Amino acid sequence: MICTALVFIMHLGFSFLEIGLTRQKNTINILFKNFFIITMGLLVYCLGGFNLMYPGFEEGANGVLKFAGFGITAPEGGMEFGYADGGYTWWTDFLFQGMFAATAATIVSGAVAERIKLSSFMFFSLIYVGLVYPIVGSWKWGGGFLDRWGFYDFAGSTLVHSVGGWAALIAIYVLGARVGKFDEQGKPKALLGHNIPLAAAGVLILWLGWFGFNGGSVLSADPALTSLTLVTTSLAAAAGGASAAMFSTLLYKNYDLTMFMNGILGGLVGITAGADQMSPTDAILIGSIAGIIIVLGVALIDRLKLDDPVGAVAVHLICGIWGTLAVGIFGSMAGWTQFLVQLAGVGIIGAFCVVSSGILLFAIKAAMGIRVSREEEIKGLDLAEHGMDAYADFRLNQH
Amino acid sequence: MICTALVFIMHLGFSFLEIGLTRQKNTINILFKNFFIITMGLLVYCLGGFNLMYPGFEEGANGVLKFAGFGITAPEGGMEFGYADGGYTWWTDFLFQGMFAATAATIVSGAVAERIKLSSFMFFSLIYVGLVYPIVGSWKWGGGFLDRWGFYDFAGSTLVHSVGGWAALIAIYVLGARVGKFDEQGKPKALLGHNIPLAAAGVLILWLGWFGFNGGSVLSADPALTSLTLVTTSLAAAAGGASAAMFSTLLYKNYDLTMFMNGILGGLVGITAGADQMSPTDAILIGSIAGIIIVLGVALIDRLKLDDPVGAVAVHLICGIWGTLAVGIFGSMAGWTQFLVQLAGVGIIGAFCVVSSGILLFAIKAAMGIRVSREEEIKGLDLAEHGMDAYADFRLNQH
Amino acid sequence: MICTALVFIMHLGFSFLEIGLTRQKNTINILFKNFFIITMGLLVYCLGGFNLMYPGFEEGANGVLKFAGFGITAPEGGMEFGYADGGYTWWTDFLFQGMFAATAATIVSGAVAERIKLSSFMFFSLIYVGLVYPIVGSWKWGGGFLDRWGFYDFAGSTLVHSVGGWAALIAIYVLGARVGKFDEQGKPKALLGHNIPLAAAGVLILWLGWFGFNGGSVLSADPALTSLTLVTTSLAAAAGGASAAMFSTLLYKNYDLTMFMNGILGGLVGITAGADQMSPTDAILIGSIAGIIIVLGVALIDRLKLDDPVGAVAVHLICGIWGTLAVGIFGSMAGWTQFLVQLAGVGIIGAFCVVSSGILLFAIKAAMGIRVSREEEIKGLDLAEHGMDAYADFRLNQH
Amino acid sequence: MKKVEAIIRKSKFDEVKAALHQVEVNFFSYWDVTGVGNEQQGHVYRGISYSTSEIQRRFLSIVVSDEFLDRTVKAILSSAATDRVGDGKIFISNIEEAYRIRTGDKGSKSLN
Amino acid sequence: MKKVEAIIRKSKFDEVKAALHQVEVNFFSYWDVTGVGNEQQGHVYRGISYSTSEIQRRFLSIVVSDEFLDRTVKAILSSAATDRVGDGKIFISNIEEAYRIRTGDKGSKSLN
Amino acid sequence: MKKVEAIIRKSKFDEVKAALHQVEVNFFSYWDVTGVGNEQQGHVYRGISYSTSEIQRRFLSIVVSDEFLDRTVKAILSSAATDRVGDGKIFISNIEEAYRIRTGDKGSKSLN
Ligand SMILES: Nc1ncnc2c1ncn2[C@@H]1O[C@H](COP(=O)(O)OP(=O)(O)O)[C@@H](O)[C@H]1O
Ligand SMILES: Nc1ncnc2c1ncn2[C@@H]1O[C@H](COP(=O)(O)OP(=O)(O)O)[C@@H](O)[C@H]1O
Ligand SMILES: Nc1ncnc2c1ncn2[C@@H]1O[C@H](COP(=O)(O)OP(=O)(O)O)[C@@H](O)[C@H]1O
Repeated sequence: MICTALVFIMHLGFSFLEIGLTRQKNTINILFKNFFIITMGLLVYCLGGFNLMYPGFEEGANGVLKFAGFGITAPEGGMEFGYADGGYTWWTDFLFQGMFAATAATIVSGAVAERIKLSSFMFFSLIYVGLVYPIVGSWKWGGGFLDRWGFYDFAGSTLVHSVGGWAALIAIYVLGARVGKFDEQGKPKALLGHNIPLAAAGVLILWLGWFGFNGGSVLSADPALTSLTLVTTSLAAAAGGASAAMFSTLLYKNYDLTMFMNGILGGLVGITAGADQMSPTDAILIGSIAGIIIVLGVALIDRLKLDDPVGAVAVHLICGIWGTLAVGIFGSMAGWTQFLVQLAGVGIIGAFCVVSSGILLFAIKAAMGIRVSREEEIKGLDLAEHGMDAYADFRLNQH
Repeated sequence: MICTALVFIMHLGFSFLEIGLTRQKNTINILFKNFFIITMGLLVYCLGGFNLMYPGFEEGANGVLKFAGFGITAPEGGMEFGYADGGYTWWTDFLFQGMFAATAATIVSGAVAERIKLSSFMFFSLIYVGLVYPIVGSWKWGGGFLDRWGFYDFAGSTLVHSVGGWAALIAIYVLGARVGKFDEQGKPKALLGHNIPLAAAGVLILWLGWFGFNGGSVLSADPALTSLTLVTTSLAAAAGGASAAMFSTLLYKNYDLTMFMNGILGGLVGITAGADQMSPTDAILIGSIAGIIIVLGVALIDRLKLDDPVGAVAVHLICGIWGTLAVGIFGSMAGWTQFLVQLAGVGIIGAFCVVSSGILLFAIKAAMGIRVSREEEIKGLDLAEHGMDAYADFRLNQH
Repeated sequence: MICTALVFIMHLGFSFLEIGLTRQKNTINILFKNFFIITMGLLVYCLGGFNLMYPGFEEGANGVLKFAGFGITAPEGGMEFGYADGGYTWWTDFLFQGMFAATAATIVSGAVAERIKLSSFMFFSLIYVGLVYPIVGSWKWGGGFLDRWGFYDFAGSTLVHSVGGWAALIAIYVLGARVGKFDEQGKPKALLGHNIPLAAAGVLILWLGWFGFNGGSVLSADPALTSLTLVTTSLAAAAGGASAAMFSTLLYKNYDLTMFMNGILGGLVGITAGADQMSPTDAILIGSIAGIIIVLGVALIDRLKLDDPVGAVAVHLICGIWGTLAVGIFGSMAGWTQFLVQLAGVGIIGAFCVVSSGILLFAIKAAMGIRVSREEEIKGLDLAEHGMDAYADFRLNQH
Repeated sequence: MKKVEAIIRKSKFDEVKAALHQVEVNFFSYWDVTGVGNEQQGHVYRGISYSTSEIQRRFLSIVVSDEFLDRTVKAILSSAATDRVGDGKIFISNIEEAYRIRTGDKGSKSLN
Repeated sequence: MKKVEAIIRKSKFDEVKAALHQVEVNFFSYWDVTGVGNEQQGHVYRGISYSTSEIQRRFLSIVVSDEFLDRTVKAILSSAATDRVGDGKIFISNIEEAYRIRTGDKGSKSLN
Repeated sequence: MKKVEAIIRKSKFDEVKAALHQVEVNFFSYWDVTGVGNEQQGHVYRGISYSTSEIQRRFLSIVVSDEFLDRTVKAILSSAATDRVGDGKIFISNIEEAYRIRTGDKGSKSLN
């Protein structure tokens, strides 16, 4: 239950991070998107997503798609404490999973910030949270075919973060870069985040939330396992931050706080798949590598002329993949077959996400348009779509 | 215990919300008020309020007023884990209730912001938290007459939120509107909040806190009931936000984030009275209606030429009433008699709060004045009463 | 486990407080320092600090210094729930202690803000967290000689707060005041904090974190004791804030929010040493006195021509000492011998910290320089060391 | 054409604006400045009380045709005064040419 | 020497800057102001919709030698116009002397 | 009367202010502007390093009587210089009339 609260507060973390790393003229818009995701995500997940994700696959079924009906009603016995392995009830489970589901959409939100049309984004995220995410989820956590293959993803490096990350990647490709992100020669320019303290607070809040994310995914109140999980989670985060900070200091001769922050998140995403399988040393290794991946990943995205304001692709997609594969490399499940299973899982889920989000996004683009007009973008979405200022009493610069 | 922490952090949520929706020139003042409420509220409640609220009415007494003495001392056996129904101790209970008490004053604080004299407000809130709130509370949670009638208020839609809301209503009536809120023709004007990201963070933190508010009010660690409560709470919040956002978008042709935020709070207040009695579907219904009430309520307050900067009356009073009545309409207690009992409870408590806060406020107005001078108000309370700027390094506009 | 999360979030509180009470031009620098402390602190503590602190002193050894080897590995049986007195596991313990350790460095960070060289600070805090803190800690919590003498420090008034506070004191002496803090006549001038709402949020978050700090230090899930601890903690905080606010209002004829905030923190630090030994009334007394100490302490530091931007010395050192001594004055352990033991503990630890941090700081000053150039300081460390603005979209004043 | 630059109290801005509208001066620009002058303002921060002569003011820049000059100045003088130290100043200077960007119009017809 | 003061739309700033660089005007200062004029902007806040004629603008102050005046004005006129109400103004006034602080140079050679 | 407009480094403000007080110029207004000029400033953000010629400066506007002009300029020149590119400029222009709002005084007696 507490873990649910912690996962809930991650949404504050994401909002802060996203606001902080973008320009003030789009702040209201970002908050609106995030509020939409939390509220409607929960409602949609309640309406159908949960039953799509945990349909109760029959023995012997292929476990690809099944839907257990609309709405939520506790199964018989679900109200008792001993539901599933014990330690939590059916209701807790729903809420916890609902918060997870919303996370996938939030990841996309960060990547597409400052230029996506609000209505298109809302439509997209409804479908993605209500349909794509639970289908993928059912393959593993719902007991579907990936689960039967032995694919392991403890708390969602792939099932949550990559699922969000793939959609983010496709979305920024479809959308194109923000006005001013690349100059005529295609050289990337810096569009500065406007409130770094909030972004930093977002990172710490996310770290806090991850205690719930990973700790809660133990799905039982086994204190030994839970506490090990918290230790690995924290150490990976610390190692990710430290290595990203050091590596970027070497690379750019500059103490770059934003890399530090992204490194911490990268470490957290990286450990998520195997948080309960790793020793502290493994966790530090996984985190450190994630930190380096982040620094290179952010640069790579720029090189590809993609525009990802908050670094969502590097953090959630690339580190998500890394984390999932790491289960086959480090820790108590390490092994060549496990690695291949992990790779297969990453590939299948990736393909599915790319295809489904691609179709969805192109359809939206064709049907209703996906990007605001150039003029609205320059003016800022807050004024253009909401007629409201985020900081009415402050004198502001405009970029 | 954790719930106490969550309820505590609601005060951060309230502070952020109140700051965010008002102008920067009164920020220090608002923080000072809130710090005052938390600290002195707790001390006053400790001194006498708790014993006034839980006096242990004798069998057969009419249960209207009794006072169990100053200070707090644990009753015999209170230190053991099995106190009351078990699951929490006497100390936890005191702290949890003390945090609640302070909430009632915080609600008023938001409504009267930007114009009330600090000393008058401090005086008012001491009396209100120390006397009025616990007396009302004793009628139901202290086992008084309303409890015996069968009045139901799970976590305080009426006992906390309406009690605060009524005082807020009377206070804004006594105080009058802020300079510039209504033009000569009486048309309301917008006095913009200066830090919407903080306000939004406040809403999410309040939502988090409500997990403690409602979850903790189960007052036992029964996981089934607690988790159901969390689900209904979350769904009502989500539904409230979504319906307020949709309804205001229809009404004003604009994605209004502030209505979204108020809608979430409305949903939360609405579900509070019956969080443990509702099914998820009931919760969604209650929340949705609360969301619509909010949009209309905010407009109504403006129509009445009352000035409520943060929407406290619409959120806490109107939705508090709605939530209390909803116990008689939806969920497992629904029924005509229950509805009448709820109505009676709302009426009696309302009358008592209106009368007592009215007397108190008029007395304060006569004795020491209740509003700062026009000039101080225009200059801002931060400079006038505190000689301090909230954002010393920022260039600011003045409204 | 939850307490670990709460202690973790204290780092957000410290960051907010420190940012809020300093000038915007050093915001990135402060955040970088804090992120560094959290991540590297955890890693260093993991590498060696934990084993230095809990070395398992043999019976009969003098218990001054012992090191149990690098890295962390759970002792046999540590994974079971029943480790130590039960209620928590070895892993939880490590994480919890690691968070504590980082706190000591954070205290220093606040005091030296706005002028220390980043690299020197990083070096200093590594040594301090990795060596000095755990050595001191081992004397009491590790079962060393102070523990055998009967020295009592429940959750670290001395072991955490004073250890940080002494280093802060020495550091601000070595560093000297910020440019502009004292005028030619040596009169202190006010260098205004730039974001009071964040600072206030920091205080509330710290208060929340203290629930974990003190609550978690019960180190067993005994609900009676834990809840008493929470009550004494809250009441002391409330009393500290209230008394500091009242006292400073009397003294300076002004409602000074920053004193209110420091008073709350002073109350919290003061109760930390004996949170489980005090009655509510004792807690209120200890807190009230701490509040007054704060007001006088802050003035004293200014009088001594020392420059402590956030008031770390007054809060953590002076109130830490007060709290430790208070164990011998109030509550269930009060007594003349206990007072003397407390005094001895304070003295020995103080001497050790002063000497070790003095040597360390002078060595750093000689070897690599400890302060940025005057020009960099005026320009702001954000631009000088990080090439980044914290608030790129805002128009800013410069002080 | 003349440029009227007025440095006024922030708290008087609404009144000045209304007075300007009264005399049909509906076009101007303003921003906030820090003024150093006679007025002092007391503050307290963490136990240090100090007073500063740096006070936030609003700076209005109004370009008017010559015949509007007088009434503009009068409107400001009458609406911005509180008779306490710190009411501010008005400065008049000459503008040689003015353009409306939208149309390219020159001269005083570009002013409104 | 002349001072060119241009009040433009914030969203046009990048284009104006490029146009100025084109004609080799590489030295100027700017800040943001609030403009009161013809243009109106709609807003909604907590159920109240309102429109305001106070709109954020960017104020450019460019001191140029006399022979640069014309091309500077032309560059701004052509790059800042959108042909919708609210494009802003350009004002020209005289500068009697200019100094470069670094060197103490006077006159138009101090300008760049 | 003359208007002295000085664009200086923010970090030099305290010294300039002291120098002005020295020569008894105790009345002025200032605000912060962005300057475009020769100086460049390096930055790094999320792995992109860039340098910008847009640097925050402080803009001082001081109206003085003619006999004060010289010493005002000298005070600024001597206190604001660092001899590195980016020290800023001083511009002098003419002020035709000045009013003190509080009293309605005209001319140079209104200046202080
Ligand atoms: N010579 C000047 N040049 C520029 N601004 C000035 C000048 N004199 C006064 N001001 C501005 O006018 C404001 C008010 O001046 P002050 O001396 O405080 O009051 P008063 O004008 O009533 O004597 C100052 O804060 C400053 O902004
Ligand atoms: N006489 C004036 N003095 C100073 N600023 C002016 C003046 N007239 C217009 N402005 C500025 O120019 C901006 C644009 O003017 P506006 O009337 O809205 O559009 P347009 O110039 O296209 O008619 C205004 O917001 C204001 O900032
Ligand atoms: N012609 C001008 N008009 C307005 N402001 C100018 C002008 N020339 C320079 N400035 C201001 O002066 C600042 C310093 O100029 P810069 O060329 O960088 O250094 P320097 O004056 O030492 O050569 C610029 O950032 C700009 O704000």
